[in-house]
Amino acid sequence: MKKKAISLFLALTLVLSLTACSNSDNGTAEEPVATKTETQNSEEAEEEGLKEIIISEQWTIDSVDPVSQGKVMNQKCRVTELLVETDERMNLIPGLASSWENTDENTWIFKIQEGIQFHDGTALNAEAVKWSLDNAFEISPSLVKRSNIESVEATGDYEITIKTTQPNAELPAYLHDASLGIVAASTYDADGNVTTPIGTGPFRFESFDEAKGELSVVKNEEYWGTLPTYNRLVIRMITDESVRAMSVESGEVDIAVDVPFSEMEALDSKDDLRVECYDTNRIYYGYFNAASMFSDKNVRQAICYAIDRDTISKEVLYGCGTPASGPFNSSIAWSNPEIEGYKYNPDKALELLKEVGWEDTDGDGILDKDGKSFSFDILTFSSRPGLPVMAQAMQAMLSEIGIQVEVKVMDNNAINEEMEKSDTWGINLTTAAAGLVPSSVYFLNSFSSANTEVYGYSNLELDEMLAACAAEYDQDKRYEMSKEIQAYIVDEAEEIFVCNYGVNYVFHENITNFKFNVEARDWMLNTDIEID
Amino acid sequence: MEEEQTRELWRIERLQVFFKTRGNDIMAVNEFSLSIYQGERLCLLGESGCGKSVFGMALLKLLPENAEVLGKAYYKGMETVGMSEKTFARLRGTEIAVIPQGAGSSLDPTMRCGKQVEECLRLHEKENSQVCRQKVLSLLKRLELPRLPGIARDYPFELSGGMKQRILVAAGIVCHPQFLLVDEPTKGLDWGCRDKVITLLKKLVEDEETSVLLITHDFNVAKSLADRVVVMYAGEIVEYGMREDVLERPVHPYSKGLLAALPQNGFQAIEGFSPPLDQIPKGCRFHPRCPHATGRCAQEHPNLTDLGEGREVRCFYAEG
Amino acid sequence: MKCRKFSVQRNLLLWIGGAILLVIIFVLVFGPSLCTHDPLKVDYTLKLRAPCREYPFGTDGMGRSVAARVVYGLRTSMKIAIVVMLISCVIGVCVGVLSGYVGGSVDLILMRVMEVVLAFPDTILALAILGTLGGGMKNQIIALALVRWTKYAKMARDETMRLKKEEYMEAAVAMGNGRFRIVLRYVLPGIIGQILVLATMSIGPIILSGATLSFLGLGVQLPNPELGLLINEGRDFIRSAGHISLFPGLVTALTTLGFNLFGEGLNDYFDPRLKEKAVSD
Amino acid sequence: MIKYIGKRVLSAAGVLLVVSMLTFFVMQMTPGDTAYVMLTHTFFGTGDLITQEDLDIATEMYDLDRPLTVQYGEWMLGALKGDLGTSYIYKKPVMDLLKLKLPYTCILGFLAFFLGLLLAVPLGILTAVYRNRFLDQAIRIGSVLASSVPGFWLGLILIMFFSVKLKWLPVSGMNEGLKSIVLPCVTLMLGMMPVMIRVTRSSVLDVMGQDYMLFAKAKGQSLFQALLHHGVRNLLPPVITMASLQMGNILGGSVVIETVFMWPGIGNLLYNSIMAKDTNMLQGCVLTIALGYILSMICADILNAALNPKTYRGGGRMA
Repeated sequence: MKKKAISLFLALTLVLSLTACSNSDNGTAEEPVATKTETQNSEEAEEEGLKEIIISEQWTIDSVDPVSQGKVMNQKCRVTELLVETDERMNLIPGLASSWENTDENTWIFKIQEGIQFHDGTALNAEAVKWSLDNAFEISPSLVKRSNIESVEATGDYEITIKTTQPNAELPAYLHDASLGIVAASTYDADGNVTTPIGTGPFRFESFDEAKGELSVVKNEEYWGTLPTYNRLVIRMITDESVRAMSVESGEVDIAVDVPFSEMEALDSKDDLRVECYDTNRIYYGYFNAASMFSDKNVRQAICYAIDRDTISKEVLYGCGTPASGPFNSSIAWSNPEIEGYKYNPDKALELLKEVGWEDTDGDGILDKDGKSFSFDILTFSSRPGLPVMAQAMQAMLSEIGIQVEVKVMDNNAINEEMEKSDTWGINLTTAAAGLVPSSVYFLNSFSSANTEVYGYSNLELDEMLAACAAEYDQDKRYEMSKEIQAYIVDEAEEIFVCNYGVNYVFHENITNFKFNVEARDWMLNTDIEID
Repeated sequence: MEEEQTRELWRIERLQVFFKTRGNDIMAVNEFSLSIYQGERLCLLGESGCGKSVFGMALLKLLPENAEVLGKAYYKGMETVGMSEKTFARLRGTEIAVIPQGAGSSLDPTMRCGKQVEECLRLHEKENSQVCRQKVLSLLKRLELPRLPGIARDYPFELSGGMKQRILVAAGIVCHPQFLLVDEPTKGLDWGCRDKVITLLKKLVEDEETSVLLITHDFNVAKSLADRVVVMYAGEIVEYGMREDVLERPVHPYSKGLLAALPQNGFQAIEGFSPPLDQIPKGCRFHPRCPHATGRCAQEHPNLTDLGEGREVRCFYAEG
Repeated sequence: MKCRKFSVQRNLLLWIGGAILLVIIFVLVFGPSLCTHDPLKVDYTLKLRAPCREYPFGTDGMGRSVAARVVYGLRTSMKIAIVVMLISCVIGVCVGVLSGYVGGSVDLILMRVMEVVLAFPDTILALAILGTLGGGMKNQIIALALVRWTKYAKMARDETMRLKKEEYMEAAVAMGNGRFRIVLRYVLPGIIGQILVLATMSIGPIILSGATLSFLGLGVQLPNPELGLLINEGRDFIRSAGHISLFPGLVTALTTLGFNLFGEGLNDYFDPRLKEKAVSD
Repeated sequence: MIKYIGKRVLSAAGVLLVVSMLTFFVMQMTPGDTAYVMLTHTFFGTGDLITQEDLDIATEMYDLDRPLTVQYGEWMLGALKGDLGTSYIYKKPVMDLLKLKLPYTCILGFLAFFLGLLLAVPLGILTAVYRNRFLDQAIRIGSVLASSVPGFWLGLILIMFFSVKLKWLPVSGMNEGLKSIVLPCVTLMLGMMPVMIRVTRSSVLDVMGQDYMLFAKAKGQSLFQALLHHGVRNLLPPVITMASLQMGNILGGSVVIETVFMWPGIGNLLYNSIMAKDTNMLQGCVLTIALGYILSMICADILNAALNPKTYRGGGRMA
């Protein structure tokens, strides 16, 4: 009798698990947010011949809060729009705000476009913009601090006035932040949780499948600007890059972003796929530990000369990211074209090092100076695939001129602690979004003494130049001053700019006319993509 | 001869059993030739380790994997050593049955005792469970088991040694086999149970006229149950004959030694120990312990010589 | 009298396992001197070269010989695996024998401790250790050993409990041996066989968990090679240059196979149940 | 029996408490201060510069500077009341996310577990019955090979072959229900089967050596009949104990499988919450996995007790 009970129990649980799993495919569990289940939608799309794009990317979509997930809602889904937009060279152009001017150093007046509606039909007016900005500032106070905005007032039906605590010449640039996407009050329910993000963008939010981390948006028929050419966009999260490459190759998704560099060539050779590679505004760069042997400018410049950026770009990144001479990608308006940076010249590097006493006296193949051999660690992290391989390449190049390097790859959070603890770290190789805010001086501020003191480098002259540039209200003059600062920073070589951060898109043959926008932090699709 | 043929249940011709172990091969049974007649009760007597159980298991093809059996054995004219396991299995339980040795470990600890007896019935006679249960209960009553019918639902760990032994006896004979192998029925039982088991076995066997191959080292069991007795030493038959001849007037020195070692005969033990089966002495295997051993015994290995009226002995000097 | 000699076939696994182990030991000892290429030398002109005579296992994304890296990688992996095995074996057996032999409340507490370690996902433990102490071989050893001792403890406890019931243990106690002597002279010899089996069979999984750790981004330091790391490094090249992760994977599989088969062969050899019942009376 | 289960549940609660304490303090040891990690996961990309001001604001907003014991105390009180707190990256109560993602892990886990058992136990029995013959050695070598391949590597190979080349199965995710569960399930199964085969084999060998099996053969039962009638109940206990351990591994260990196949289960959630130092979410995941582990162990004990008549026959009534 006992034996029957056991086998019965086993069989029962098996049947149960099979039925549980089979009924799970005809509709995922009811999420509070999803309006229609995803599978029914794709059938509808095919019936009416609607054009749909499925894109797979690396980054997890954790929630649909338009402020903390501004990058997703504004750049990727185009559900929300900003007051100030940018053109392909990141110059500021009117967005929801038709024009803006500053009456005096601390007050700015923005005129709001008229006749624009939110997705829920309510009109976009000064009142709505004020509510949206205040809401964003409350959720993420650091946005306010950065642009030192004091208050936002609706001084007319379609006009708002922004007061700043200190003069901020580039306030409009600071309003071009994905987290400041203008949303309607109906986005949030009574106790502040996001129900459905309601913006003014070309696409309307449709569903977010929490379990699968999949987001879908549909065309906003009443969009005030030019209507997009496709009806539906589905964003699917696939963390592993090799699996992402396979998802586009198997035809499951139409576009895949950030596939492994080594697979780009293999995918491009396939006739139904096309790989396009672009430089984003992000940059691979390392900063020196000025408290160690890198306090001397010659030594820093020597390291810059000893790194062959062309090889790194071609061999390590497989061309997905061109060599960088300065902090800004050449297609950005205020990047300084005259900087030629440090061309690969190992002999000059050795010369510079010899000038300050570093040479190989004991013949062990490693440079040394008064008894100490030239060796340091490069710290980096692995969540950006290119970094560890780039660190290894730099290690190899530096060992050729007699510098001993150890590469330490660790969890990205551990790097700060490692820098405090260890005294052998020389370079912290990382990436940064130079175009987080489309201002010519915002990214350069990160090299001001306030931020670099922690690793022993402070340069008052640079600080003055930065302050002057930030206070300059005239855009052209400000660009000129920014270019000078860029040249100065490159010459100081406290930071070593290696390559621009490349992004690769893998398209199916039926998708054409993709226009890359340098402002995209991860990726961005233009609304007039062709799908046949 | 033909009439002889039907009465002869088993005819075993030069049966040999080898065990393959890491070192070399061990011969546990050497040149065993014997016939067992219908309704006869034959007893295999010998010290532990002389290969009597191995012979029993070999006969019923129950030896472990690494054993190898040579020679011939005929059951009712059918050659069994070479027979395929499938065909021989049809005989098991119905015609040929076993009462195994270790009472404790031969019962499945997770199955009720009644069911373990019933199992054999249901396997062969295919009657419905009600009839089977009745048959089993009546058999258990005949074996004078206490707390009937409750005991049938008990598990083996809830029974005493004697009771478990009787369950095994029940399981053995429930299908009325023609040939029953009884392996050490009284081993490990206390004195009281031993007599009870012997009398029960005696009564059952007489009622059923089954022929029995009894394997034991216990003289009383042999005396009360057996018609003929075979004495084994170090894997060989040393003497066999009718019970009175062998047990009262043994001829072979080893049999005499055994008789003398009994408590009622003064407890004179035979010196030395029976040789382990991988160090068999040359010549007569008993000669190192035999008081009358001569040079010839140490050299030549004696054959079984016939002494008339069915008595045989394996010794040069024990003719008369 | 035909009888089959004790057949090698019966313990084929021990032979195959032994043969593979010999090859591995050979590679461990003579490998570095044999392979001509430096496992760390980067040379982009030789990038992604398919296996050929000069580079038996081909080259990886940075032009380094995969064969050289596998040989050095095998060394580091074996070092890690052996040390982790020893540490977890010692901890596990002590805890197991203690809780098995003493029993009662000690056993209860130790069992609960084991359940806590078993229930605690080892990914967090690995991250915490590697995070605080930083990467590097020493810390990976600690991270792995802290989780693996439970297998030994459970096995040692069960075996000790089983042995405690055996008669010869009661006899030993009756003879007045001290507790400690009993454990040393009777319990340990009894379970050595099973421990050896478990030890040999855990080498493979330890190397593999190195691969999983580096897959999750918590692995050993670059660039000095370790088998798990090599498998993970080849992951991106699976289609265009599969050989980069294929050969480290094969060598890991072979090593695991060698140790496991050797372990299974030992298991048959030591296992009391399988010992042929030479003679029963 | 009831007292027995009571004792087990009590010890399980103790273990869960210790596990949650351990999780909390181990998480504090992991690298990077919480504010920095939180910001990198929400507003900034990994690597972007985060000024000290931002850190202070985040610390003050999520009041991270409270002493550890206070944080743990608060979490503990909430947990007892059933509110596991909210996850700061997903902006949702932890309980909702667990309810959403647990079914997927359970479906995949149970399917892989039972199919794995359905294959491993018969194979184990076969290797024991045909000991040292070709079949036994082939299965054992095969199972060792299967266990010596890292999970993610096997996953990638399977995807490349079945999804990309043959296009039979989807690459990842969960959109085609039954079809998309095949590859993750096979990968998980291959991970757990070798151990189960080996345990079943040694248990069956152990049982085949018993005297009651010999007696069953003497009763005329074939080997498989004997195994069915007497073998099953005696060989199951060690198999069930090992199976419960494997169940634990499947629940806790599928982080890799879920990452490769984008299976929306707890493993994925666990990994993300570790990386983002989202302590509330992490506590929720760890407790769920620990609970799963302990439940499978308790089930194993109950099943084993049910199989062994000694437990409910009161240790035997002598005549």
